[in-house]
Amino acid sequence: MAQIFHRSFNFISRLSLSAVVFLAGLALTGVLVVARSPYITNQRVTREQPVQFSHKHHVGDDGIDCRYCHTSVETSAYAGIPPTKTCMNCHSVLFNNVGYLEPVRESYRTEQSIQWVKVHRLADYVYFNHSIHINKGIGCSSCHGAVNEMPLVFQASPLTMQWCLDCHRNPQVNLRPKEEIFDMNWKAPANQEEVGKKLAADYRLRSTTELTSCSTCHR
Amino acid sequence: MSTTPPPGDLPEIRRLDPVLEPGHTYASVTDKIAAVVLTQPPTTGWIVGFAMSFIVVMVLFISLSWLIIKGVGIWGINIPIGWGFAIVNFVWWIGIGHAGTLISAILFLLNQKWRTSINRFAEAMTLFAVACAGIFPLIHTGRPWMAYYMMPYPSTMGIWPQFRSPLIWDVFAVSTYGTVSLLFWFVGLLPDLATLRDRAKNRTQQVIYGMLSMGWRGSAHHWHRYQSAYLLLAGLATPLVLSVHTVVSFDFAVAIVPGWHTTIFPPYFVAGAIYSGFAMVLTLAIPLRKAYGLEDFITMRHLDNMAKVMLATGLIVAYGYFIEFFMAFYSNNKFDVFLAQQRLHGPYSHFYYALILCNILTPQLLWFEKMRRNVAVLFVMSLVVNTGMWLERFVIVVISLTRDFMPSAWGRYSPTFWDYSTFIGTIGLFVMLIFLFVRVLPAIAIAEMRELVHEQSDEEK
Amino acid sequence: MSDHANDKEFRIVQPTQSHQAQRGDEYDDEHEPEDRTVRESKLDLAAVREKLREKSGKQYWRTLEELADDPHFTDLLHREFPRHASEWDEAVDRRDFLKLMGASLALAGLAGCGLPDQTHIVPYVKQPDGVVLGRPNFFATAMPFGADAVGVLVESHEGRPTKIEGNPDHPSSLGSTSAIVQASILNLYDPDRAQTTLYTGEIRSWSGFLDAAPVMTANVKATNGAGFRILTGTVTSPTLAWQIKKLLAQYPQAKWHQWEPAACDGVKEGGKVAFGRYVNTVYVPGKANVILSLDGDFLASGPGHISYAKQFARRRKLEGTNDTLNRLYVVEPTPSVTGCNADHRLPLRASDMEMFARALAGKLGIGPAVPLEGEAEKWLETVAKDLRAAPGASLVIAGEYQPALVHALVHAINASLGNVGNTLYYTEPVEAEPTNNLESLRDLCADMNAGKVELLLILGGNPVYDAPHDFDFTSKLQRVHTSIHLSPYFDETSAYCKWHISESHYLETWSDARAHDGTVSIVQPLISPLYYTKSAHDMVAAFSDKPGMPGFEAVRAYWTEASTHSGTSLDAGWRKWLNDGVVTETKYAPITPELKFSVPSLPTLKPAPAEQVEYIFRPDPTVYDGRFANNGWLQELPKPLTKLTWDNAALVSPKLAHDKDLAHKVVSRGGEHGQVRSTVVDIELNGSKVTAAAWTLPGQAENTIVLPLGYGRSRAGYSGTNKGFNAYVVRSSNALWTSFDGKMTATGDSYPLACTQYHFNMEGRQILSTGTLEEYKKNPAFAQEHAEMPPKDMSLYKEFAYPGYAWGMAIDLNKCNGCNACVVACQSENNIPVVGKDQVMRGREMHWIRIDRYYQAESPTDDPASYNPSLDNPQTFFQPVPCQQCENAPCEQVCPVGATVHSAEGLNDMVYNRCVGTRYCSNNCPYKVRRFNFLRFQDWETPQLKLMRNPEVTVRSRGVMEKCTYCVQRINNVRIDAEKQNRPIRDGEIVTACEAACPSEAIAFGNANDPNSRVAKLKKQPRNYSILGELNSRPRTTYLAAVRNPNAELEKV
Amino acid sequence: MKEHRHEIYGLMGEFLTPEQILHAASKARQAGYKHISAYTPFPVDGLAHAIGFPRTGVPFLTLIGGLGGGLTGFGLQYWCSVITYPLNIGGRPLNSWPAFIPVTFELTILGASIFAVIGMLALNKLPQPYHPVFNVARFAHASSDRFFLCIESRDAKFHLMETAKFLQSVQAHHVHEVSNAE
Repeated sequence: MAQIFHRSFNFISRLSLSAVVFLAGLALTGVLVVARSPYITNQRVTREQPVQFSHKHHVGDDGIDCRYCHTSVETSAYAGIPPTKTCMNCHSVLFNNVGYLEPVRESYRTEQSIQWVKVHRLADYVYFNHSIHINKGIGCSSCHGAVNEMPLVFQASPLTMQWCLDCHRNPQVNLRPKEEIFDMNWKAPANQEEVGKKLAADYRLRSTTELTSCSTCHR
Repeated sequence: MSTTPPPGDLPEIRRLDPVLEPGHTYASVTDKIAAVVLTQPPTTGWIVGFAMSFIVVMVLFISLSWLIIKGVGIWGINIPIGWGFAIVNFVWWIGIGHAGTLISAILFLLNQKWRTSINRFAEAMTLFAVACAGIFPLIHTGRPWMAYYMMPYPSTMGIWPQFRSPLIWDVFAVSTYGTVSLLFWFVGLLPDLATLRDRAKNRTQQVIYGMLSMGWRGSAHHWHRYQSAYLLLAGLATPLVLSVHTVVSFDFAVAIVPGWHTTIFPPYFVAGAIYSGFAMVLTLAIPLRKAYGLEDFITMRHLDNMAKVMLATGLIVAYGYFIEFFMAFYSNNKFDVFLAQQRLHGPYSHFYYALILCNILTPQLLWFEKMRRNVAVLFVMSLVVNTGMWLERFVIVVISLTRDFMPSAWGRYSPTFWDYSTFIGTIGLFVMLIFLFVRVLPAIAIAEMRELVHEQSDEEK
Repeated sequence: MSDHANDKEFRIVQPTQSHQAQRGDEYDDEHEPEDRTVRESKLDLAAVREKLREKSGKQYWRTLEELADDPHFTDLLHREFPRHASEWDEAVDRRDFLKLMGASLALAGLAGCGLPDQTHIVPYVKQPDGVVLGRPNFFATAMPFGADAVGVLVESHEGRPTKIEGNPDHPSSLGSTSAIVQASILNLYDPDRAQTTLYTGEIRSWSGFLDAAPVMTANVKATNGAGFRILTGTVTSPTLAWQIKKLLAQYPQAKWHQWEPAACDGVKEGGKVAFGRYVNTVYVPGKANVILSLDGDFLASGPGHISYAKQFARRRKLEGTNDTLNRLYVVEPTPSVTGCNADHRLPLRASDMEMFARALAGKLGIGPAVPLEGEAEKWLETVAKDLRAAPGASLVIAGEYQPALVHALVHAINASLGNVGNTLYYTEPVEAEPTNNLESLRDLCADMNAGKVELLLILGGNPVYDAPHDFDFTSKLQRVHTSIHLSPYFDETSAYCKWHISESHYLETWSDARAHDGTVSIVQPLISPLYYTKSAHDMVAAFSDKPGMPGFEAVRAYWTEASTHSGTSLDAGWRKWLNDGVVTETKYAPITPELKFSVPSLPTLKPAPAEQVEYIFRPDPTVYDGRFANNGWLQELPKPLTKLTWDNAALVSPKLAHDKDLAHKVVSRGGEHGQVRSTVVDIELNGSKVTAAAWTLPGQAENTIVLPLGYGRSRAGYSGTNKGFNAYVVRSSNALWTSFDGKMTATGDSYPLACTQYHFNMEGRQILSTGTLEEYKKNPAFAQEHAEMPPKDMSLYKEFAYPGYAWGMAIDLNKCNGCNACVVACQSENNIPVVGKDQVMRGREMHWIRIDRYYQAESPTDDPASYNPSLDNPQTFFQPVPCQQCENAPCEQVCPVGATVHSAEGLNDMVYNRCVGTRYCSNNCPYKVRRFNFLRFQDWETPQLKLMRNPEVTVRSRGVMEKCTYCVQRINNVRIDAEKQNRPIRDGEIVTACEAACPSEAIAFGNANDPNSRVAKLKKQPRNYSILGELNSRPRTTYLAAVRNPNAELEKV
Repeated sequence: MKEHRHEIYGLMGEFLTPEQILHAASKARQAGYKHISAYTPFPVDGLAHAIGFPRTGVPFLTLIGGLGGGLTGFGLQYWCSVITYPLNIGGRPLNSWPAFIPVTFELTILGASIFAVIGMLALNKLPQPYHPVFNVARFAHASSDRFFLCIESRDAKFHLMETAKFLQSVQAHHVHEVSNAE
């Protein structure tokens, strides 16, 4: 019989076989990597807002406290997005005729809400409560990042379940004293580990088993 | 492998039909089997059969699409009967698969010559049965598109499967079983693929079989490693095949439902699996040898032996049924006793009696050589047993769930159109795959047949 | 209401749909305030409905094409407002229909599935005071119902009322609610409600009506209002009565009629006979040691039943062996919730009740002796003895539907027993204008017939559907020149009226209402009307000198007047009234009317025809007189005794069923837990005929057939239309409640009924344990006798420790009376979908808590239809079964993905988003409390229903398992608050929905680790046991055995 | 005649029966040939021994695969349910090792089988669709009814004529020259 294949096929066939295996593995890892990448978690994405509100200006420069606008952050599951009225408290006198604030004034006139675009979008089926985190020593910037330096707010943390669990498993790395909760420039001290442990005790944090029970976040 | 039988058996062997009709040479067996694939044009019978099975596969396709659109609610399942046809079919198909592995692995280890001419398509049958079975665990879930949650992979949620659940064991057992069967099959095919490659007339055939055979040359080195690999695979497949149906039986035995929670399940599930498996091999072998004139290779000896295996496993199954009852009354557990009574008098008792008829009473005919050697009877019998084994799974799954702990929650189950269409659809898939198989691959292991010829000639010396 | 939007005083807030997106349940895609959407699209909708009204049945394809180019309609679809697709063809499932639409009209994304890349946050413009986003507010109001009003606290999320709780300060609630009150919130959001003003089917504006009103009254003004008629239901609202009276003052000749099909004239007339005047009787069952109820279902229906149930249950409390129980005797024709909780129950035809009352009077020596035959005599003997033994501490109650004489007799009996002032007292009537409804309607019909009625104002009610058939109300109504109907739905009556005004829900209006003891509550709105709807106050005002006066001002005006009478200023009390939910010092003072008759002076008894089959009419336990027919929750709520859903059936006794060979056939799709086919019978009665499905009901009086009212509606809406049979068809004015000379013939065909529990006996398993007081005193731990609980150390495994909280529940079967309140409360709290009759028949209903009903009968069979004497009057028990939250949960171990796992506090968590739906957990659950979304049961299209959902609870999607979570959302919220204050959770701080609703305080939830918690105490009791304990699943939900207090003398019989 | 070596792969004798090739193979060994290979349509007992073939490495690889699979199996389960996210499942202990046996077992089998097959192929240098012996037209019969003994040209003792003679001397039915060229 004559040869069916050229000599080179010995190499080609072996190569292609190993390639298939290799690529399959690569694809799989690829998927897993991408799933964690900012591309999927929407980190660092700024959104087009009806009013180009700058946290950098209000928080960083003017030094307005978070709670001035996000009033219910200590008491409720929601931090709360300020009603137009809150804006008007100042902007009825300050910059009360600049064009880019027109949407605010219009909203106030027409009683039509401003429709802000959501930036932090928690995964479905999870019930997050701001107040308990604030009350148990988790500062704003631990999750939201340095909002005081964001002209337009973006999502700083991945907000994946794994990310939540990391903190619920050893919260001490993020715990702060009460008075520093709203400090946007808070940096963990060198001895955070033991400070955290102590704070955890003071705050009477629940055990890891309790904090990682499904019904702690899911209902 | 020495073939000269111990003197004591000699007359015995003589009296039996040969496993290969005399007068065959290496060339003749090769020609005859390879011809089916290479030269013979598809018969009208094949075309019609294939077309019909293809239509049935379309039915399966439609059923599955509708299932995805609407949800499992289109089936007859409810609370308390959370599992219906889907699981019944799953267990049934998986069971059927087992005969293939048994023939190719266990009989190989036991050095049973007669396995040679049937192991190839028995293994094919295994693969296709597993393929059909594999569909069900996936689609019976409420959210099949989430089924990957059952795989252990590093998700961004940081959660993992729950390894105490028999369903996870299933995932691993069935996928392992599928993979190993495939490997085993392929290894067995290698030399024959080479044969086809060498005998192929046109270029396409040459290339395809050439690629598949990976340049097998049948050199002494090849054969040497080949044999040790094959032996090892056989050795591995044997415990595997037993474990698979054991695990499947755990789906029930591990649960606390009366009628499920019993230790007899693993052995009698395995026996039942082999039982139904051999029935299915017969169902396939009998028409096959007729259609392609392979009576010389699949001789009465084969049918006879398979019939005997059926009889034996059938009796084990019967014992299983008996023990179930015995244990119920012996333990005097009120739930088990009640369930036992329900099987006899409950709303589904007719299923139970039908099961006894198919699986225990009818096979007793196999005690008679006359029956074992009557091809028609064997064929019918194989069908009966297959039905019986399906009923057995129905009885286990449904009756137990209709009558469990809380009388206030008792209910009943009746399959809907979609239950049936899905089931029949998988049968269609199975048949279609078999049809394809006999056209493109040698239905009998040629190389092993040549060995057989060689040994026969030795015997004659 | 918007005019009060920012009024501090009332703290009523604009409903808006903000901030839900964060929740991650199904609220994601809504950007705009929902009520606005609804308001805009309403007109189009109504128009389309009009268009479609004549297009019926299967021709919807044609309809579709016609509609496709109808601007209204496309407009409508783009608003994602397709709910009314259902109206087109009942046969087509709503969502299937949508799929067709999506395909044929290529309106992709209509169902709004998938997550949009951008979601919005829509803050308030001016945030109302008292609203903290994410924290619900509670407002006190009251639900007017018949001659009663139940005070409620309504949970409101950002202005959307989502859940109703009882008001502890309100006498008719005492903190609890009934199934109907719980379900009433669904009516508010019902998309089938009438949404605008119609004139002969044409859309009109309210102002249009206001302009038309003077024209209508023009002629009647001339005749001083002759020809002006007002027809209302029972009115307990002082304001409304005051308004009507003022109106009548303007039109001296005008008349005010009242008609409610289930109004109990007998009660009122009984007072007339006994005292010569209308009185209102208030019971104090809490003080009674011996109670005899003559066909009275005081635990589960009628004014004040919630508070009665509570008082009664408190007398069934059993903590030690020296505790005593009260004793309840019930004589009744058909098993009622009350009857099934009796210590002794005597089935007796309703029409023999008078004889029984007379006999009792005889035995008590205040009347001639009347002999009873057989068992009854002995029974009576003992009861009389028992009653006499407890002077002043006994109580005899006559059923609402019993005739005047029985009530009169009972008044006399109670007087002779010295119970008046102790276990019951009399007050002024609760009704603003007590009237004999039947006579009142008779007059109206006569006048209408005589053509004397020009202008008829029907405020609520549905007479065309529920008037006695011999009145032939319909044809007479057509003789009225101008008829105006105010009702929440465009119903049977609306179809015959010139004007239809859509009526506001009580959660949308200002009003007031009187409770069973006279206490008044101000009804305040929680949400601005979802549609263009009006209240009765607006209607009356429309014809008064102040047309267009809003209900709020009417209420204010009345109470200003009232308080100036009492010399106080309104504003002093007003805020307190709104806050407390009751108007102070409006509770009626007891009056002591003296008996104006003596028993002997009564006309001699006309005994009811013996041995004749008696037909009796009763309001349905769930849809009542038909007004709740379109309430999916109530339709799907298994009726306490029959466990039927979505249908009523003619109830017959086992004996009668046997004689007439009426059969039941359990159908294998669904089976005992789902579908039963029963014989269809023709019932000829009072010269009319109706076809009904017959149902055998153990414990029913042998010769009684019950025809439940409220079904067979022809214009109820998607859920209510054409369900069951209409008993009003055979109800005539001369036999409102009981009737003879009927004929029941089996037609030969059978009808499928959705029955959630057909199998009634326990097969001797350790499920529900019961005993008598004697047995209990002998052996308090009798419940644990047969429970082979394996000792903890028997396990190979080391037990998990629960150092923190260990949530547990204890259900006292001695108190549970099977009233179903918990079932609906759970449904409302946990966003549990309604699945419809077909799915219930397949055994797929979704209730997280079910109430099992067991008969203690030596029946060899599990089929009530196959006759067996022990079923003539079996002992009946109820057992609520939520998830048992097992510590060794069988379900968890078999879940392949860990979708159901244990929390550190011992909760059996169900993680919906992890569930792949293998249903293995349900198979392995011994209690079968898990529920599976076999199809997409949740309605994701209808915006109104989105408004109603509890944002604290995930809305489950298709293919997911679900079950009772111990209201984990409530646990978490309370825990979070407690943790913020660095304190442990107090006992009773967490109240599950079922516990909160339960009128008889049968359910207790709490921390089993805390020895002082109620639940721990209860679990310590010897009566405590767990279902199927031998399985070693170690349920956290345990039960306290039911103990009955039978009379030894009767036991002997 | 060294010059032949690069274009001639070797000489191949064709035989009719297994016995013949066995006999020829042993003779070739005795004649001192080292680089011999035999091609048969089915495994012939002792042939590998006759041409002096060392023991196969397949069983060892299989063992490795089996152990690897098993350890991965149990390790995975233990890590998932005890270390990374310990959860209370129906009161069962975190390390419910009896429940972990099935998966461990299955993965053992899986690992072993895969290694056995891959190992066999790899050691046989498969896939190898091209091989000089295929240049011989009659070689097609090697997969049906003929037995071939090939003496390779790289053998020190290889000599075109001598070797051809030798093959005929052992009753080769035919002797073919196996060219190295395409």
